[in-house]
Amino acid sequence: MSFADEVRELYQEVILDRGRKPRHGQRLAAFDATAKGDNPMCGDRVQVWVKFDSGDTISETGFEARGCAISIASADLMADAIQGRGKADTKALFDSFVAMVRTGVCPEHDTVLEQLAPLSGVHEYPSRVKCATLPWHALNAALEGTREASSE
Amino acid sequence: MSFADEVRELYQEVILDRGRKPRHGQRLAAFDATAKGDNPMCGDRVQVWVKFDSGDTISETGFEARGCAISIASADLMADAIQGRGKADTKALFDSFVAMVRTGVCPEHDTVLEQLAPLSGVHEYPSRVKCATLPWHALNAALEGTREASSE
Amino acid sequence: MNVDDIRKDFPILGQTIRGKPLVFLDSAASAQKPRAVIDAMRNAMETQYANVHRGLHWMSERTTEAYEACRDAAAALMNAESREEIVFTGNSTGALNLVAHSYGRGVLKPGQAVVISGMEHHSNIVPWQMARDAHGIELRVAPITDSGELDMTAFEALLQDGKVGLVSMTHMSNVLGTYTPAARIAALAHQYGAKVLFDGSQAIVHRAIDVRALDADFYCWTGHKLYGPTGIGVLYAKREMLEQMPPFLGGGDMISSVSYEKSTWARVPHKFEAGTPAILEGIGLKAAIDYVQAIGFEAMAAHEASLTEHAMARLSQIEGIRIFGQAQDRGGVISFALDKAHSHDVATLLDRQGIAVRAGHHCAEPLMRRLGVDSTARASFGVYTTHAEIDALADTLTRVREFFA
Amino acid sequence: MNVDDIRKDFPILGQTIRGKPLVFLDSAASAQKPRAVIDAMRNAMETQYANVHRGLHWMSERTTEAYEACRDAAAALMNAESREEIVFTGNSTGALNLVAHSYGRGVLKPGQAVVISGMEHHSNIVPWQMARDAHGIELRVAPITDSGELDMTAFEALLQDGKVGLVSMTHMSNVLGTYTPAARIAALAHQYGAKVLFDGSQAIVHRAIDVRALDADFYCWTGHKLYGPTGIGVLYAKREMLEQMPPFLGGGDMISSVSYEKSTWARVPHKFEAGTPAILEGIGLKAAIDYVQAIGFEAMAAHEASLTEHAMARLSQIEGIRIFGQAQDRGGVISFALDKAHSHDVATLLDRQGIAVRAGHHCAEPLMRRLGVDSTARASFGVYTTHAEIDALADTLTRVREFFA
Ligand SMILES: Cc1ncc(COP(=O)(O)O)c(C=O)c1O
Ligand SMILES: Cc1ncc(COP(=O)(O)O)c(C=O)c1O
Repeated sequence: MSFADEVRELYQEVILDRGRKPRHGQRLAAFDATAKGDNPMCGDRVQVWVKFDSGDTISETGFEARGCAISIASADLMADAIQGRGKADTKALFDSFVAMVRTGVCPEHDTVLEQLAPLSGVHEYPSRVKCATLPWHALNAALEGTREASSE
Repeated sequence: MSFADEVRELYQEVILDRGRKPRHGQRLAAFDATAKGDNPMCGDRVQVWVKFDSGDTISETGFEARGCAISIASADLMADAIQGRGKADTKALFDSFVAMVRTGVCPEHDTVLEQLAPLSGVHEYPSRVKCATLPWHALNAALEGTREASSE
Repeated sequence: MNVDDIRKDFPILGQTIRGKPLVFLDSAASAQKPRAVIDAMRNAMETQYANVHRGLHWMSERTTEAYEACRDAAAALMNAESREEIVFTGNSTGALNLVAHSYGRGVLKPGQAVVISGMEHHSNIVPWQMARDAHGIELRVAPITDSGELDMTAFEALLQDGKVGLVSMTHMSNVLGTYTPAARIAALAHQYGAKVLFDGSQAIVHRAIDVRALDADFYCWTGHKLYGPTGIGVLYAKREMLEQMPPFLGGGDMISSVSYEKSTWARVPHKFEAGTPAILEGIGLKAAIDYVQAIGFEAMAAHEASLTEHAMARLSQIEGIRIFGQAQDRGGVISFALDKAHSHDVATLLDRQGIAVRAGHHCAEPLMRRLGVDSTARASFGVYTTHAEIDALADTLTRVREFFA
Repeated sequence: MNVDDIRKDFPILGQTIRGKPLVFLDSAASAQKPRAVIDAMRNAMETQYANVHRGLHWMSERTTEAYEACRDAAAALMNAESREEIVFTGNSTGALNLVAHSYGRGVLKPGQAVVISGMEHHSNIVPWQMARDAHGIELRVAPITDSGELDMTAFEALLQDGKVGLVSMTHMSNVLGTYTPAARIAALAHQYGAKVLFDGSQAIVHRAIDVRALDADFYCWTGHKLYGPTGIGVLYAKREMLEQMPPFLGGGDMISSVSYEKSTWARVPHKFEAGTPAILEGIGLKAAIDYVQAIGFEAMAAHEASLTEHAMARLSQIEGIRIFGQAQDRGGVISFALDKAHSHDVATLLDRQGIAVRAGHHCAEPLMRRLGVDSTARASFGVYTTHAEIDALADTLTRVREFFA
């Protein structure tokens, strides 16, 4: 394998791209919930803001992050993936996402997880799994009404 | 080697005998110097009393000891060996004795050390060396005017 | 459980001492190590080693996994509710000092009392004395009976004024072999509002420990007695205990953030683990735990009981012997003295025959005073100890006694 | 000194990572172990092991000798006046906490100050914060210059009011590679009546340390960075320091006598060593000390200097790289960042190529703040590091930079 191929195992184009120019990388002017996530072991920090539609359907997500390409790309892909989802649905997705990045296995025919599948390469790098899950922990904290999460 | 022979390597008759019935095993009614010795690691304790002739020649030594056969026999043989010796001479003997019990080597033609040579077997049992030297440490403390010694 | 097979796992048992085959009866001081432990440590150093927790690279991640697997194994061994309830220390002494500082001085208030028993190891006495002198807590000693058991009536009486914040007690005496009735002790302590710590340094070697069944608030032990390496000890504590305790040692790995003004602490259990941990030792201890789990505590307890019974029968027949401790519930640690010989002389003569026993105060001077002696000789058994070794001890003791008679 | 020969002493260096030969550039976190260390520990467990200090039997006496030989070796390594000035701890963090408790809280008076530098490891910050908060001592921070050196003028200014009881300072920064001018620091500290401690965790790995030439009152380091096992650290302290300090941890082995009312302490250094020590680790560390002594510090220092020079030359050519610290006197630890890539991503991509570097705050958050970053990547060198490995790092970093550009 060439250097480039080896790099792409983990850093697929979408991750580089989203890591560099996230689409949702700003705080929301109006929001219903927010929480911070903190990984003290490596210094990554993220804050997530969520706005709901009528009911508990997520209409918009924004974030501010300080960290590596993986955590920023993960936050950005997350914002796409949870758009239009209810709370329960989002939490289930959180669980599936964590399972995927830990095992590297993306369930077949799961179109939502497939959007997030570029991140599944981190399972080869256990300490980077926390980078990928940090924004999700923050999101989860926001949905549960707690203000801080840690993926220590 | 038989059990008895193996035992006798260290516990020669004189050690058993002196350990059981020491000849100097009592405090002196009149004395010029005394000190205690303490081996906190094994709980052995000894107190030595010394009386000088005119000048600094040791005329009599007594001791009270709580401990093993080795330490009591050593105290008793010490009392014999230092009888009639000056301070400097006694200290030199202390040094030679310590060297002997550490190495197991008794210098040839040294008639005084030869009396103490039955104790030289302890060099095979490093932690028992302290049992043999404890009364000497106490003696040394008495001669130096300190009240306590430890062979920790 | 076949002792002959087990002995093959311990390379050292083939050694000779002064020309005699080694008869190692000093396992209560520190146990020998099975090949599995030796190999695990060697293998880590040869193939997979780096510092843990912070490395992003392969070696560090694999080493972290291998080391942290020891926490899972220790939690399972003691039936802890979660791995976060396991704190690694340097030994039992380190665990007891951690609790004495962090709970004793950090949570207990001056005027509150700590109860220990009359048969504690110095490591469960001195830290409390230091806490008493520095922090003004009271130290109470629950006496033992002449048979060497905890005096339960007197113990309960010490609890009655409600001032006791913590009972810190051995689960098995390293001198008398007595097992203390831990579940009853915990129940009584809790009834009077006290928390309870068990020093399981000896107990965990022979019996399955279930901290939840005992309802222990703290339980500690030391790796080297459980066939593991030196340099690592284990403190179990209920999570609610750990959460309320301030950290003890400060440094790397136990923080969440550091600034000169103020630092914040990592989550439990890491809050209590400062600096580079005993990585290789954790890997070795994991192998030791796996090793004893594979043998099984039922088999080990039965083996201990059988050895102890045999030893009590054989030793009590020796003329002029005094055996210390006659508890109902006692294990494979037997202290004794001969009437005509000092215990150091006894130990030396046994050593000349290749038989390793301990002699001295066994880090339990107050207990020695209670027994009215300065020192005892002590034989103690491990999973590899045989009945024939006990016979060798008894036969040699008989000859030693004759020699000194 | 022939690096190829040295590499043969370290079995782990033959490993491959993700299909690539291991390039281990994380020795400052923890060094790899030579066969001599692995064998010494294995050999002890296989042929000669028992608990130390109290056994009267052969195994215990031989193990005690082997373990205590480490104290002699450590004393000789540092040119201490006597072996009694060497206290064993669990790691550097344990040594620093010992001093912070026993000297910081036990000898220093509230109102006295401790000076640290702006480039300390958390282990030399947090214990002093805890002493400050518990005991009312003041914590002062001597700033560093933009080149990453101790600002000597500012340092002296902090001493001038005569309130400083102790200067506790790194001898080599684990982030910047800076060596501090220890002899000058000690002379200044002493001039103003303060004692001085050096955290030599990094320094002793590369240079001959002479505590008497430095006139250090305390000097500490950690076994696992000097090619020895985890679980053991070393604190040197002048005897007069140890004599005046109260004990820190209580328990077995550190006492002279124990009664419930009062205990008395063993002589130094044992007063500071509670519980069963890190026996196997002492035996391993002795082998590590012998190993580096046999290579010789002159050769090791020259090797470090040559590697560092090469690395600075190669790395500084990489586009968009920032290297932290440009001290005159600097050693084989180089922290850097790429402008377009986060250091975690850099570390992961290096790891994919088998190159192990560290990324993060390196247990030095206040220093990170001073440098204006959250984290850096860090390459660090050991006695087995080659110039070719540095080339591999530089080449790969260039490609990583291109990839992220
Ligand atoms: C300068 C410095 N001080 C202290 C330490 C702490 O050493 P340990 O984690 O072994 O206690 C380290 C290494 O982690 C270090 O580099
Ligand atoms: C009952 C008991 N408690 C505590 C200890 C102390 O263990 P360590 O020396 O490993 O800290 C021991 C053994 O020495 C022991 O037998």
